[in-house]
Amino acid sequence: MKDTLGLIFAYQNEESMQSLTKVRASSSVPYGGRYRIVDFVLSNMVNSGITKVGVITRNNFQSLMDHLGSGKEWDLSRKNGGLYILPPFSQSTGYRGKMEALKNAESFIRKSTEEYVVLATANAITNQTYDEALAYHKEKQADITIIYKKSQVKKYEDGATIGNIITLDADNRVVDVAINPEVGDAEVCRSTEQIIIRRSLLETLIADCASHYMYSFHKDVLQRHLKDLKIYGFATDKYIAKVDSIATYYDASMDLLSGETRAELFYQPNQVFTKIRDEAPTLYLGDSEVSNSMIADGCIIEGTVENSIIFRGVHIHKGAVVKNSIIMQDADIQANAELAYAILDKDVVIREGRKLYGWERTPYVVAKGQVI
Amino acid sequence: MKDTLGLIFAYQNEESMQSLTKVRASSSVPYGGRYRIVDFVLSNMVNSGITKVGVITRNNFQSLMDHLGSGKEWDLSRKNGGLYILPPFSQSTGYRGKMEALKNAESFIRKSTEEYVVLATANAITNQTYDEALAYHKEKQADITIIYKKSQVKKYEDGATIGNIITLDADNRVVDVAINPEVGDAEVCRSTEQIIIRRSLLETLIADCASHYMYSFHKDVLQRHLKDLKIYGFATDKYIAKVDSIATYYDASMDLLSGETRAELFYQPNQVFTKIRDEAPTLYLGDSEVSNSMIADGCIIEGTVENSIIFRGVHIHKGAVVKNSIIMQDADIQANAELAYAILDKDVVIREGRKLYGWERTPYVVAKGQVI
Amino acid sequence: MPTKKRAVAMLLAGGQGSRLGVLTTQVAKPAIPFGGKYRIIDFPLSNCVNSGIDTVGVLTQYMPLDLNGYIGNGQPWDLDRNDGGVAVLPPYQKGKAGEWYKGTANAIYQNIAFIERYDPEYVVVLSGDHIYKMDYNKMIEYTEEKNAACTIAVLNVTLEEASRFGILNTNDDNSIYEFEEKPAHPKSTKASMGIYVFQWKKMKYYLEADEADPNSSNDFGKNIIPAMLNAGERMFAYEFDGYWKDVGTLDSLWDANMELLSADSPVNLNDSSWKIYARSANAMPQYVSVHAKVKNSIVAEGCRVHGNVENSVVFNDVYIGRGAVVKDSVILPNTVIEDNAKVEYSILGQGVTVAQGAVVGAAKEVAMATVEPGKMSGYMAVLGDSITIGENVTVKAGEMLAEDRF
Amino acid sequence: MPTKKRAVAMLLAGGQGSRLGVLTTQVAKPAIPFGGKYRIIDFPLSNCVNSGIDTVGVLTQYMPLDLNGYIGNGQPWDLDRNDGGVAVLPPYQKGKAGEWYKGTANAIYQNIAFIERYDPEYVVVLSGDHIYKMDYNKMIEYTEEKNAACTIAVLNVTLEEASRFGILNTNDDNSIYEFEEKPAHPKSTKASMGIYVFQWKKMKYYLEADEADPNSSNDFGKNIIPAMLNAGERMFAYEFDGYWKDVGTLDSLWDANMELLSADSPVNLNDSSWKIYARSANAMPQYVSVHAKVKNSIVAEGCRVHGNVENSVVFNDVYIGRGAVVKDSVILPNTVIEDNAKVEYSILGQGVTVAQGAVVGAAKEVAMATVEPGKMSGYMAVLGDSITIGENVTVKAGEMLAEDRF
Repeated sequence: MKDTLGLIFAYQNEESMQSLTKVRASSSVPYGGRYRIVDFVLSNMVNSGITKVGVITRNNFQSLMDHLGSGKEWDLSRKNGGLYILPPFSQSTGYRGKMEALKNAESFIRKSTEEYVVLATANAITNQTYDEALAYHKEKQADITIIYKKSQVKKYEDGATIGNIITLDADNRVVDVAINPEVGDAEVCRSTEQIIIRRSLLETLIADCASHYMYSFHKDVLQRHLKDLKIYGFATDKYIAKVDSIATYYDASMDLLSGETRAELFYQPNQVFTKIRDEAPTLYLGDSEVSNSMIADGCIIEGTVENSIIFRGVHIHKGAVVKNSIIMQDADIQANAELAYAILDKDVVIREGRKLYGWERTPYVVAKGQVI
Repeated sequence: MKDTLGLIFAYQNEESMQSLTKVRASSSVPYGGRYRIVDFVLSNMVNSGITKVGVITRNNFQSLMDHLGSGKEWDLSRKNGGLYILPPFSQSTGYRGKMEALKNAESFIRKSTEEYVVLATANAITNQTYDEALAYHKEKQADITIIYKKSQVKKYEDGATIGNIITLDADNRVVDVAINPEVGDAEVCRSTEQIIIRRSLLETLIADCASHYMYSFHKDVLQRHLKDLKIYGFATDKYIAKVDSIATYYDASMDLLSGETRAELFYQPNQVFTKIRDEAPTLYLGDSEVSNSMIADGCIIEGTVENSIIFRGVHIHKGAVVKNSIIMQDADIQANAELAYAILDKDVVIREGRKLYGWERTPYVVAKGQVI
Repeated sequence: MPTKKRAVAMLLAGGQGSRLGVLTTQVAKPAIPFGGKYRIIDFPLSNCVNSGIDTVGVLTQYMPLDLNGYIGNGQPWDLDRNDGGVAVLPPYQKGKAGEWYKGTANAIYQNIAFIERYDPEYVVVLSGDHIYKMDYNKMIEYTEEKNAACTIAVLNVTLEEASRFGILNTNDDNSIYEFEEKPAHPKSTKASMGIYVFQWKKMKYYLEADEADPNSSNDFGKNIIPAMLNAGERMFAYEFDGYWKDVGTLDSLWDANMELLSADSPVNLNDSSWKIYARSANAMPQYVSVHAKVKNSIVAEGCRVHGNVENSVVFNDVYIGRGAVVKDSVILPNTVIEDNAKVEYSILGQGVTVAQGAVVGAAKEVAMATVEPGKMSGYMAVLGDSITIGENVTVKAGEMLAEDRF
Repeated sequence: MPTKKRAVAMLLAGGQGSRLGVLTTQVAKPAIPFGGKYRIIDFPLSNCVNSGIDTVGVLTQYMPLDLNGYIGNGQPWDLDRNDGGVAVLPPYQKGKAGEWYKGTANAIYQNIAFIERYDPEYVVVLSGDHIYKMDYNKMIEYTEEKNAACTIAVLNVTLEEASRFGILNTNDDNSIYEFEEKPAHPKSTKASMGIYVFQWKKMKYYLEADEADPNSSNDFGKNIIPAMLNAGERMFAYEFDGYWKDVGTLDSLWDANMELLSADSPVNLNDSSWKIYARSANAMPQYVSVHAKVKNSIVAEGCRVHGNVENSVVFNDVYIGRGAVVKDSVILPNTVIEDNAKVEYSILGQGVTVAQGAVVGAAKEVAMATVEPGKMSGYMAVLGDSITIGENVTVKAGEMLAEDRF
């Protein structure tokens, strides 16, 4: 897929993840012990053989820039192509839709020479490549191909959206696009927000939307052009979790404790790449008791950990008990503290004997750097 | 100077350089055949042994980011320290002064461990290091040291500012700071906008200004604290040109045709680093006539060039005549075209036989990509 | 153009480490994995960076492919500098003939051109065989302060141990008046650690003189140091009192790994003020299942633990099946220990497979009571890289295998 | 973990290039500067990258310090890849003994482990001795299409020239039935360019067989290719009709440089569709003063030209003083030609100084009329790296100097 350009929308859902997105863009929220959410889509592009990727940012992207650096970890530190962070051109009020965001990236897109573009939002936890979808796109001589997954939708009440539901004809051509509809318990075809399009067509659509004051990809492009563009759906059956709220984030994290999810995401020939941090391997001491948990490097575990995700550099002292929780980087859980259904952002300290219990659908979120 | 942090204000004078700053921040305006303006201050910091540099940006900094990349060319691609681009945290309306810009970089500064900070604006063309000024700062036990140059000020009428003029007592302590005063022909002590300060003091001043709705470094810090802070001046006699308008840009460019200026800027043990571009060496063919000009790699010269600065990849065809001009990257000056006192931005084409004559104080500026 | 450097480090990484048996058939000793994610060479390399030395030549000649790939451009140690950084220096041909590195001194001699690029005041000579943390800059400052032609780092050993080391006999001011290689009757307990700081001008002179002597074995300890002492050069011992471990045997390699298993380990790998850098594998966090028990152990990223791990060091991407037991052992990367297999008091190479129900080694007490002494692997069982032990097969304590067993 | 690659390139860069005289006393031939900013090795390296080959082993053994530093981490050629990229492969020791590369085939044989990391379908064998642009991927596709065990790139030469080359005699379908090294009576004009594409499985088999033969000189042309032909392997000639220049002599090096001096040069260095990459010096743009005249020449960055330059290739950071003349010459980097000095029909090494009023070489016509033929430097004057020619001193046409002259 040398002839394909990747574009990642790395700025969405900035308001729905509580304190986690106060200090960073949603795409750089830590996930899975050592990753950032953007790592998955970015690795998918790289594993598809894409060597030029633009990351469209809006605001609050210092942490994202620090994480991505020169792109070296994704082998995107290149003379030809490589990784491009695309900040907003001027300090406007943000993007009202993807087409407006793409307008901001217009000169980057025009300067590219690739024939195809993969558009993807950063907030999908999945390990897949785009080779088959692109082959399908070519075979169907499609103008636009939407990668979708047929599934029942779990309902959340905290800002998570169902997203875009497509309806297909027998030939898999898209005949309807519904934006955040009420769907009940039915199985629906949900867009994974991974889209393949010819670069020249994308350029035309960007210019067209800009000159008509339109900005939404789904409303102003897909819905308007259902008839005159050949829009196809390509089905995927890979694991995919959309992270756009605390509840979806918590669920997508706990999914990692299932062997099947881990197998789909990690025990694959295609790796998920992320920024390297220098950490010693994890040290288990004393009466450590660990069960059904993921633990990153650099931890010291002296207490009990159950059904939890422990990031790099966490110290769980003697007698401390951590259950059903997500503990981000460098937390210090002091002796006999207890945590259940908690999400601790980076650098949190839980003092000796303190107890925090949240609940599954509403985990207790502790902001970065807090001392409790 | 391992114990010093560098901070560069890379966002100034965005309105005073006509079309040159329409497509890029002033700090990334091309200069001297292969450099960007920011290269000088950044190289000065690196040559002083500073290994951690923050570049404070405001808007329109895509070109700056592309230029700086991972910082590898400045040996600032490092695990510890290195180069940090600091975009505005949110899409506000910009910085009203340096203290507001520093407020935006506050967490970066707080996370640093260096004892001292060198603050510098990007728009100074100079090759100097800060070692001596820092030694002086320590010797005087100064709170703030301003590097200044005693000189007569050339007047421009196109938006160039005289800048900050300091008055010193016999001990070189600063007793007055005047912002853009009328100075006539007198020799004055002009701040070079290169400042040394203790990091802890800077943090205090940032917090203080923020909580009092103050934002100007010269007005709200220097002028207000002349008595209670020990503010010293450190004299430099190095070549320094401030680039903040078309006229100052043109003059600073033409200065390069003087052997003395070239010696001060380039024939030094301390190099000016910049991004590498792959170009063949320059090829002179046919009746090429070149005189008193700087010519970068990748050019093909078949015509006449006099008193000019020619950037990389420029093709000057047979019979074309370029005099007293600045021709940026990849221009195509076709046969028998004539240019005098012109500034051509990147990728300009001057068609066969066309003639453009500007005048010294008001050079003819051609915007990026134009075909004339 | 390289600029002048105060100090350049030359790291002798050519050793085969033949006493490490099957572990060094494919790699040089400095590339041996250690401590769950490191290689031995990470220690001197990290010491260099932490000491402010940013120019390091690594002298290799034995099986360098793996080591070269590991060092790469030096980025993991922040040694990918535009000016300086790390350079791998193999032997080469000059004029018509080529020469292997004949001895430690000859290896440096052949790379004088490399050193001279940086016009250094001091050259630090290191080996890639030891686990320790040391600030070489302090030793350089000591050399400068003493205006010494050479300083040698020394460790105080017991009088009994002294006969196994090169011993420096010193005056009260720590100046050296004599060097004795493994003396039967040691006069001092100051053992050379094989770490030297030389004034480069002096060093170059003695390297060239040594090279001109056809009878020399071109070795620092045997030739250069005695020659300098004979000539009356100012030479000083630099005392070091931290942790220092030669991991030249399988027993000492095992010991050094086990010494990491405590909160106050002498080699604190979590010390952010003196980080030991390593090239990290890209592996997901380890997963510890409901069936697992992990006690007093180091476990690295990418591991999947379904069984019991006790008192062991487990490297990245190791799989330990349900009901399996790993005790008192060192397990190198990518090894698979299947369900109900048992590994005790052993060192397992990379990519080993221990199939279901197989037993490798024996409990430490049992092994020490039953195995005859004097084997290369001591009382342990040691398995070479990539070998497979079949289902229910036994590898006894004291055995060292280089081939599959079914 | 490296992933499978379709093709790995192995670049033989060990040659001394002794016919290049004083230019190769410090560097291997592939590191010789060319064309104002390049080294010879930039051509095969850039060809690899432009052909989509991202894994290249560079086999060195002669004076590799400069070449290793030049290649570095491969970044200038975009070969600093996480998976693959460029690796410098010196000879090494295995077990107790080490072996220099005995011949071209043995050099590859000793690095079988490197190749096998990438499990390639094809191995492309290249040398670092030629200036040319070639899409190796097309040759690989040709190999695949023909299902050949090996294809050899060939150039059509004249029948007279053919006696100086390895000649491939082919059938109508380009399959090779015979290989003749420098035949007195050539049957074909298809000259081997020393560029091979092998199916890796076949290649490995013949490398191992060749290594087992104690009488073999372990060379591709002399041993491997004949052995494969004898065994009846499918072998094809791949015809190449572009520019290809062996720069193995001082005369051919000069010629190749001069062939760049035209708008329609056969080696178009400004062609953005097939860039030749190089490690660039950090130099300011060249300055051409009011006193200078520059005609029909290549001049690189960092130069300061106050004199006359005509029909010459001038590398970076050269100073040419007022009244000085440089004509029909190749001037390597960092050389200084002082006021009123004269350099004609010469090649000057790096960092040379030609003092005021000195004269190096003679006008080409004069030199060819007066100098006796058969010298290594032909009719030129050739100065080695870093030498100084004193004020008003003369170096005659045909002379080759390795030392200062005052």
